[in-house]
Amino acid sequence: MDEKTSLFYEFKKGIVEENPLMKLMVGLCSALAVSNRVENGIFLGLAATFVIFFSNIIIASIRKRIPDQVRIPVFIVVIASFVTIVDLTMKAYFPAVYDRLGVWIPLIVVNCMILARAEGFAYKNPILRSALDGLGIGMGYTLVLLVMGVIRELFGTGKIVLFEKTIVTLGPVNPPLIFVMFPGAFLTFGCLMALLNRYEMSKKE
Amino acid sequence: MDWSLIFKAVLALGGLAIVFGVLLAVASVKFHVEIDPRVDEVLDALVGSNCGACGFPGCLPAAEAVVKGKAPVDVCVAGGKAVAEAVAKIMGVEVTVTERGVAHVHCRGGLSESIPNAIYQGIDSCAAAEKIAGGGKACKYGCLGLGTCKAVCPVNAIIIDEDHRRVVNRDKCTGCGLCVEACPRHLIEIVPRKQIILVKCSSKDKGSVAKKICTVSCIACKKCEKVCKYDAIHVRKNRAWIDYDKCTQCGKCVEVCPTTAVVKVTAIRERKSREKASESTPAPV
Amino acid sequence: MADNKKTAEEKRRPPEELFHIGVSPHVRDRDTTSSIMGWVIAALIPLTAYSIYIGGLSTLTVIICSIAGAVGCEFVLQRFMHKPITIHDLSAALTGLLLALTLPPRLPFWMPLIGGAVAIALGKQVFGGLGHNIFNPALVGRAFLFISWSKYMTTSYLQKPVAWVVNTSTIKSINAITSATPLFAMSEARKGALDIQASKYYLPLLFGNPWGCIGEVSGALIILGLIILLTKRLIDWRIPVCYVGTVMILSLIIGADPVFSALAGGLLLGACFMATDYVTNPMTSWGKAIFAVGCGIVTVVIRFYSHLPEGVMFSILFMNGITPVIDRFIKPRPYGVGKGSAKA
Amino acid sequence: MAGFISSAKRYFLTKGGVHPRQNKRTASIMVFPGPNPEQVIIPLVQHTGAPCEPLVEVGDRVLVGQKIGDSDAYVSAPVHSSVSGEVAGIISHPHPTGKDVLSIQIVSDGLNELSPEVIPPGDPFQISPEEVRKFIRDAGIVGLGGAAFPTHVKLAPPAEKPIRTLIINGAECEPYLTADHRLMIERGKDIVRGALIIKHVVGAEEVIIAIESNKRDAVQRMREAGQKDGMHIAVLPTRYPMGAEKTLIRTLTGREVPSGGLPSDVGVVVNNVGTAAAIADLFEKGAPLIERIVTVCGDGVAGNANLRIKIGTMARDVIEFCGGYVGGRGKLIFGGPMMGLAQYSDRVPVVKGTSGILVLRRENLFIKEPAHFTCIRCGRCVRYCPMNLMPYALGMYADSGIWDKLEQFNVNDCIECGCCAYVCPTKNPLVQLMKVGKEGLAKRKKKLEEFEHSFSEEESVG
Amino acid sequence: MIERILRLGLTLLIVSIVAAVGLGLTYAVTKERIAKQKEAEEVKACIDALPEVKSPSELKEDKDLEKRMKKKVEGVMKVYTSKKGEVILVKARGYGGPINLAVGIGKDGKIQGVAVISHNETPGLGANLEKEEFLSQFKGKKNGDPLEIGKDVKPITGATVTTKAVLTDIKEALKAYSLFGR
Amino acid sequence: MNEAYRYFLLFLGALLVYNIILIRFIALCPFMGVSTQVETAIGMAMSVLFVMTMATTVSWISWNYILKPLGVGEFLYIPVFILIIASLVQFVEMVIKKISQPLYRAMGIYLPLITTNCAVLAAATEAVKPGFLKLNIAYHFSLPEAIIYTIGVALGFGLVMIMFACIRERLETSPVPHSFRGAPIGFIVAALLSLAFMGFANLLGL
Ligand SMILES: Cc1cc2nc3c(=O)[nH]c(=O)nc-3n(C[C@H](O)[C@H](O)[C@H](O)COP(=O)(O)O)c2cc1C
Ligand SMILES: Cc1cc2nc3c(=O)[nH]c(=O)nc-3n(C[C@H](O)[C@H](O)[C@H](O)COP(=O)(O)O)c2cc1C
Ligand SMILES: Cc1cc2nc3c(=O)[nH]c(=O)nc-3n(C[C@H](O)[C@H](O)[C@H](O)COP(=O)(O)O)c2cc1C
Ligand SMILES: Cc1cc2nc3c(=O)[nH]c(=O)nc-3n(C[C@H](O)[C@H](O)[C@H](O)CO)c2cc1C
Ligand code: SF4
Ligand code: SF4
Ligand code: SF4
Ligand code: SF4
Ligand code: FES
Repeated sequence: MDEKTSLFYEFKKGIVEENPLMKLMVGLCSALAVSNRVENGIFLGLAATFVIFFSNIIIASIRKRIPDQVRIPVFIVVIASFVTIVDLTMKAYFPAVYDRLGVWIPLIVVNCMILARAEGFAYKNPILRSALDGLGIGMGYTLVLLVMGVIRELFGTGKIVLFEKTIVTLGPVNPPLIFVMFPGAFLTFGCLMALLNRYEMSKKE
Repeated sequence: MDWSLIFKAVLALGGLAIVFGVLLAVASVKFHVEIDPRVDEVLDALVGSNCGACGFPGCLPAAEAVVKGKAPVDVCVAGGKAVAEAVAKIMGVEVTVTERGVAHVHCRGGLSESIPNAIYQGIDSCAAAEKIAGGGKACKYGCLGLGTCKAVCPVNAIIIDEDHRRVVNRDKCTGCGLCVEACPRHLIEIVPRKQIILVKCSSKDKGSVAKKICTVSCIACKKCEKVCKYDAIHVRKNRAWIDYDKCTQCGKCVEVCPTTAVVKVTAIRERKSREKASESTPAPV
Repeated sequence: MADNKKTAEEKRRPPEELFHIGVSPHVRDRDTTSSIMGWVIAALIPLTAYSIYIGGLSTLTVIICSIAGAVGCEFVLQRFMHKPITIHDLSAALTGLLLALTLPPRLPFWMPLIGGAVAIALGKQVFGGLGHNIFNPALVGRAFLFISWSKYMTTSYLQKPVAWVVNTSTIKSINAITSATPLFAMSEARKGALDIQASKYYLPLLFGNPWGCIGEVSGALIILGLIILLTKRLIDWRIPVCYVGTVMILSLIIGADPVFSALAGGLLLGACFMATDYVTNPMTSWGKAIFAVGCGIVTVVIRFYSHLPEGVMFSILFMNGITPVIDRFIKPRPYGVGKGSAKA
Repeated sequence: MAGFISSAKRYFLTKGGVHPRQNKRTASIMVFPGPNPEQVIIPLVQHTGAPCEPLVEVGDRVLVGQKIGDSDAYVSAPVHSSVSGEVAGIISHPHPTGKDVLSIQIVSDGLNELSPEVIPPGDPFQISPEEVRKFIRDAGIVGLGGAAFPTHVKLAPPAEKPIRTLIINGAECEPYLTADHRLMIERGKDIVRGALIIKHVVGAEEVIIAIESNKRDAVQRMREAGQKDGMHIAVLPTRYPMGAEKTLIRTLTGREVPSGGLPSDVGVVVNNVGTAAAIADLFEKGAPLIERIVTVCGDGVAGNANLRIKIGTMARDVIEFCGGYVGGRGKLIFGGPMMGLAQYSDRVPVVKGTSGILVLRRENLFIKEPAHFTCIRCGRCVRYCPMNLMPYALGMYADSGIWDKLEQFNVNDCIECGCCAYVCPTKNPLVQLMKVGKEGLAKRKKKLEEFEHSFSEEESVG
Repeated sequence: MIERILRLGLTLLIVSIVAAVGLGLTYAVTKERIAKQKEAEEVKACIDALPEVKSPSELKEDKDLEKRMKKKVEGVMKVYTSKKGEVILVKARGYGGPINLAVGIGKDGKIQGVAVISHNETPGLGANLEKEEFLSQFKGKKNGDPLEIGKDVKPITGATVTTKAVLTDIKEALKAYSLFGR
Repeated sequence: MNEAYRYFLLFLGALLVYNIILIRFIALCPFMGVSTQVETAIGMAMSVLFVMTMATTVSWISWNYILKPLGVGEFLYIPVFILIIASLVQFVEMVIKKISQPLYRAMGIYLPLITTNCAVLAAATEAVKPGFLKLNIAYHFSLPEAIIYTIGVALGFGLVMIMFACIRERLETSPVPHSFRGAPIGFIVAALLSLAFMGFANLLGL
């Protein structure tokens, strides 16, 4: 436990060791659904990070006062409030992206990742730690979204478009559309996980 | 600013909250039941592969037993120390990890030392081969080398090479004893971890018979018995037996054994571990 | 020690003098995996040959690339994973051939190549190889191609068939306008956009239909293949019969021409050679029947109520997914268990 | 109501089963007397049940038919000497089951002097069934159909299960074997007499003599022999494993022995034709079971024949008597090719349950079995299993050690007939997996029981 | 016990009130912007569809649709009027969900332009409906013109459903226009 | 549109065409997490059916009789619906625990998971505040319609869960390459299943 108590570890663990998507396997829905574009990944990742960061702080600060029986409803209300704030803000200032992300912004509220952190971490830890944990988890989530986004957008459409500018193109090829469609999301994610498994197995050897 | 809207919002959300708050509160009083939540916690802490090494028929019964105080916190043999610590934490007690022994296979004869009496055709499993006319090995007591023990070991501590010799990786073995139960020839024994001088033969054949079918079998020549100053090694039922309480591990018997049936284990392990195949614990699907 | 070694070595009888031991039964049936796969390939040979005769070089290219993709991928993956190489059991070749038969004849060569490789990699080897896959590998390959490059998959049909076998002038003129498969023409006809009778298509569909996928050239040759498989007792009759039967009955109820429905759109190929794939259909007779009826229902639903021109591929894939459920819940009643054990 | 079913209907009641090549080359050859061995090895276990204790000591002289081993257990059968000579040793010797078994080694003096114990016990119809059973036990008679279950036990069904039908099993569905076939042709009258004795003992209403349709001459002979005694001669479809007790009962009566039950649960007793003949012999001549007909066959042995062989004769002597091995060593099998046991040594003796000695040449063996369960899910095993099981699932779970599943798939109803393995295109050793699975399941169940027991005990204390 | 119940209820209540106030405030702040954004989007589409209109101020939403059209036309959602012509917002069933278009019709009753408001079609297939070369085909069409796939309209390759949905949209718009009492 | 036909379309659309898991990518966490055994999957499916129907009903009522009249729906629906779901789940859990221990053992462990099951919120929101999931059908659900729709969603969830659990059970004995064991092969299967479900796209114009 000793080495793990460092504050930096609280932040870092969310990115690799306890990556919410690859390791804890929570928060999968949105990650798989919107990762067909890098841009979506950036926005959703930031939105989720915002929510998890602030809800972790709030929950950690009131944790001693919440009776056990209503803890889940309380968590949920806190989270839902932040989600609504993001929801309304995005609708107001980034309507185009909001349109594409569609249901996934409101659904952050039930993103397993966020409640799992509230319940599993913030409820049991002080504010600073919870904040760092939230930040780390959010970053880990965003990172995977970006990687998925790059793979899927590049292979599925042959180019990556960020803020209406084409960043990378594969040239005149016929990209396999499957990558930007539903099965492609599962496929890419499964293969990424297998790669990670392989990497860890070889490290263990 | 539209204060009436905010008022309405407070009314709606607050109203619902109070309704549900009271509902839950009343329910929590009315429907209160005592369930020991530690069972689930302990269950989560265990390895969860239902390997049965602990002697219970699965992880849930083991967890129940721990919570009822009928099993020690270190029940989970496959989990080792880390799991024991976690369980101890849940149960709020100190970890008292009992030192477990380590598995030792009482046979040295691989394909090149021990002769076959038939050509075995069938699946690679000692338990299965044993049923088919003894599995094709002339020695009726020796290891069949088809790896039933390896298959049951939850931590992959047993390695079997192409020559059908098996090596127990002492660092991995937790002494759970699953292999002891699995071996159809009853060749495996849990020996004290510190014990490195061991007999590696189980043949009850007379020396003259054993000699003909295996180059490394104990031939009951009693040389070890004579050389041992501590009265720790004896020949009974045509093979040597070591009394681990008396043995000081001086290694004299190893020196005199004409067939290398008594061995110093570390030597073998080093030789073999170099050949270890790529192995890793398969994750449950 | 050296002495001892010698005595045992001397005693070691040469293996010729040892008996074999093994479990009963000591005699075995002659069929092996490769002989079965070989027979299925043989049953497809007439169809394949005829399709090459009609489609010419482009058809041949598709077939060769598809088989090469499948067999090559199997070899590379098994080598890479240090598993025994099993390309000689012909199952990969069969997968490649069946994939080719479900593709349009004028695909660019790289598509069947990728399709074959995907079929084996994604359809078979990730699951652990022969016998472990859940979905029909050839159809996984086809679905991958279909979704990835659906433009090619829906437009690469023969423009000018190389050879003619049946006099099909009326139909020829219709297809010259719509340049599409009979199934498409009929769906237009049902909407009143075209005026054509389904029965006009019977003969071409049976004996020489160049409009469609490679394997759709001749229903009669598929039925010939089916007869070979049935007489060799390689497949259970329930699957082709229940599948085609369900489609015909439902078509009749809906008001479409049942014979046409049975002959058109790769249904025969799917019912005789793809739904019958051992690995991906249920193990029991009842299970097989349920599977086949399910395939039939889904095919009809997709064909007539969605916008995909033909439902065979999706219906078989869907029912492949249901197969483990069927296998788990449909079991034969063992001897002496349940009703039969009551006193007579 | 008679349980007997018309032959047309029988075909519909036949489920599963296979058609291996018959190879019944010895069907038309008369039974010869076997070799007169220099020594015999008589194992003290030749039956299902408790082993016998030796009644003689090293150095004793024994006579033909003398009881040399017996046990106090009910489910057991004594063993008798098959030669006259001197007991040379009581040794652990290889046994056809693959294990070493305590056996009595007798060096023959070549005289074959009959023991005075051997006297006919009198008219079986005049004495009570209990007494008949006692004589049968003393004569060491066990089932000659293969399982060697002590016949006196089988002939004592519990009172609450009245026996309606006695089936005399002359199916002999195994390829190669013709011992029962020859027996029916040569000694039909004895079989009928034996059957009548059994009928008397178990109180059956009807007797069916069941013969596969590939033995027309035997059917003819048995019809002649049994006609006036009112026996039904039933012709069975030729399909392995027609002769297995359970399939036989289903085919002949339409009844199914309940899972885990015995034939007597459906009012049936099944006995092999050889067993019936042995019982007839006992009451005619007083002869205990000291010899049996064995089919020696296969392309690996020079002469193929049916021999009347003394129990305890080593396979090596029998094969030498038949002209020795031909070609390289392949497989030596005790029993038929579908159910028989492969031997690692030809020093194993013929025992009461040995119906055939089969020698297969190496080049004709199928020696490419996979080392682990590999299945292409062709479903043939399911189609051909006469017990309606799902062998592939059993094999899969046995190989992966998932014992709990095996129970759901009824592994214990498997009769190990080998049909599944016979048809399997990937040559899976399914029968071996069934054996492993049954054992694994039993172990697992024992463990669970122990656990439950320990828990409930502690609970009642606390 | 009552105390416990009160405590539970109150905790939840307080948290909810705080949340409700916070959300109410956020809503109040963002409300107008959201409404504007939404309208701006539609208006932008309208301008795309009716190129002669230069600024949003020239457009006016026609609130009295029902009355003006007398008869209901299925897919018509909204109509904006201006001096240069009218923009009709229509909705039809596409492959992956509804397709919303703005169809601009000039005073002469001919289509001036078509703009996509939103759709959910498959990228690479149906999504190609956004392409200029597809949409521009409809310029100059008027009510009663034959609009047949393959003849008058070049379909989107491999996406018949999308093409048909767009055609439906356009036909509805033209039909609605023809019903406007003028 | 004929009333019964509309019900049918709603149901079919929710069940197959817009299958909540494979096409809509909702409720993936329980899909991956609780599908290792068929019994568990069935338990989860039943629990979801029960909770989802209740949640939709209560949400529908509170939306139509509280939030909409007050004009606060636009920004309060998320907290309100999720509060309803969370409280319901916890309430049901407590009741079941009291009433029947065996039922609790069978179902109880899944209940907490359902709170964070996206599907419940998504279905409730969709049924009450339509347009959420972009179905190709005219909206504004009456209460019976909302319930029919929700049952369709829940059964679609159950169907896929059971299929998936059976598949995983079969894969248990397969020599899947090491790096693909566990979750990765699960995702590959999900990919192929969703490929198969794409065949239903646009069924009946949905
Ligand atoms: C433990 C055991 C008990 C048996 N008890 C009886 C019995 O009481 N009555 C009987 O008729 N058969 C009994 N049997 C015999 C079996 O039903 C069966 O006939 C025998 O195992 C040989 O059959 P098979 O050659 O078809 O395998 C028993 C068998 C076993 C293994
Ligand atoms: C697969 C199988 C095949 C058998 N085939 C025969 C056979 O052909 N003839 C026979 O007499 N018994 C055969 N048996 C043994 C019978 O089931 C049954 O045990 C026997 O007929 C009982 O008679 P017994 O006790 O006199 O031996 C077979 C058993 C099995 C399991
Ligand atoms: C994965 C997939 C996505 C599809 N997306 C669309 C689409 O966005 N728009 C469309 O009209 N059809 C779409 N389709 C339908 C097919 O392209 C179908 O071929 C078409 O409806 C009719 O074919 P045709 O265009 O060749 O006549 C899709 C099909 C599949 C399999
Ligand atoms: C009757 C029969 C039909 C088959 N059909 C297919 C098929 O449709 N697609 C395929 O990839 N393999 C097929 N195979 C080959 C084989 O089963 C296939 O490679 C396995 O699915 C791979 O595990 C078939 C084999 C047989 C015997
Ligand atoms: S080697 Fe044996 S005792 Fe050691 S961990 Fe493995 S199974 Fe247990
Ligand atoms: S189980 Fe026993 S016989 Fe088999 S390899 Fe292990 S030690 Fe040897
Ligand atoms: S050995 Fe068992 S499983 Fe196989 S066919 Fe015979 S009864 Fe069925
Ligand atoms: S016969 Fe063999 S390959 Fe076929 S299903 Fe049975 S075990 Fe599998
Ligand atoms: S994020 Fe949707 S269920 Fe977990």
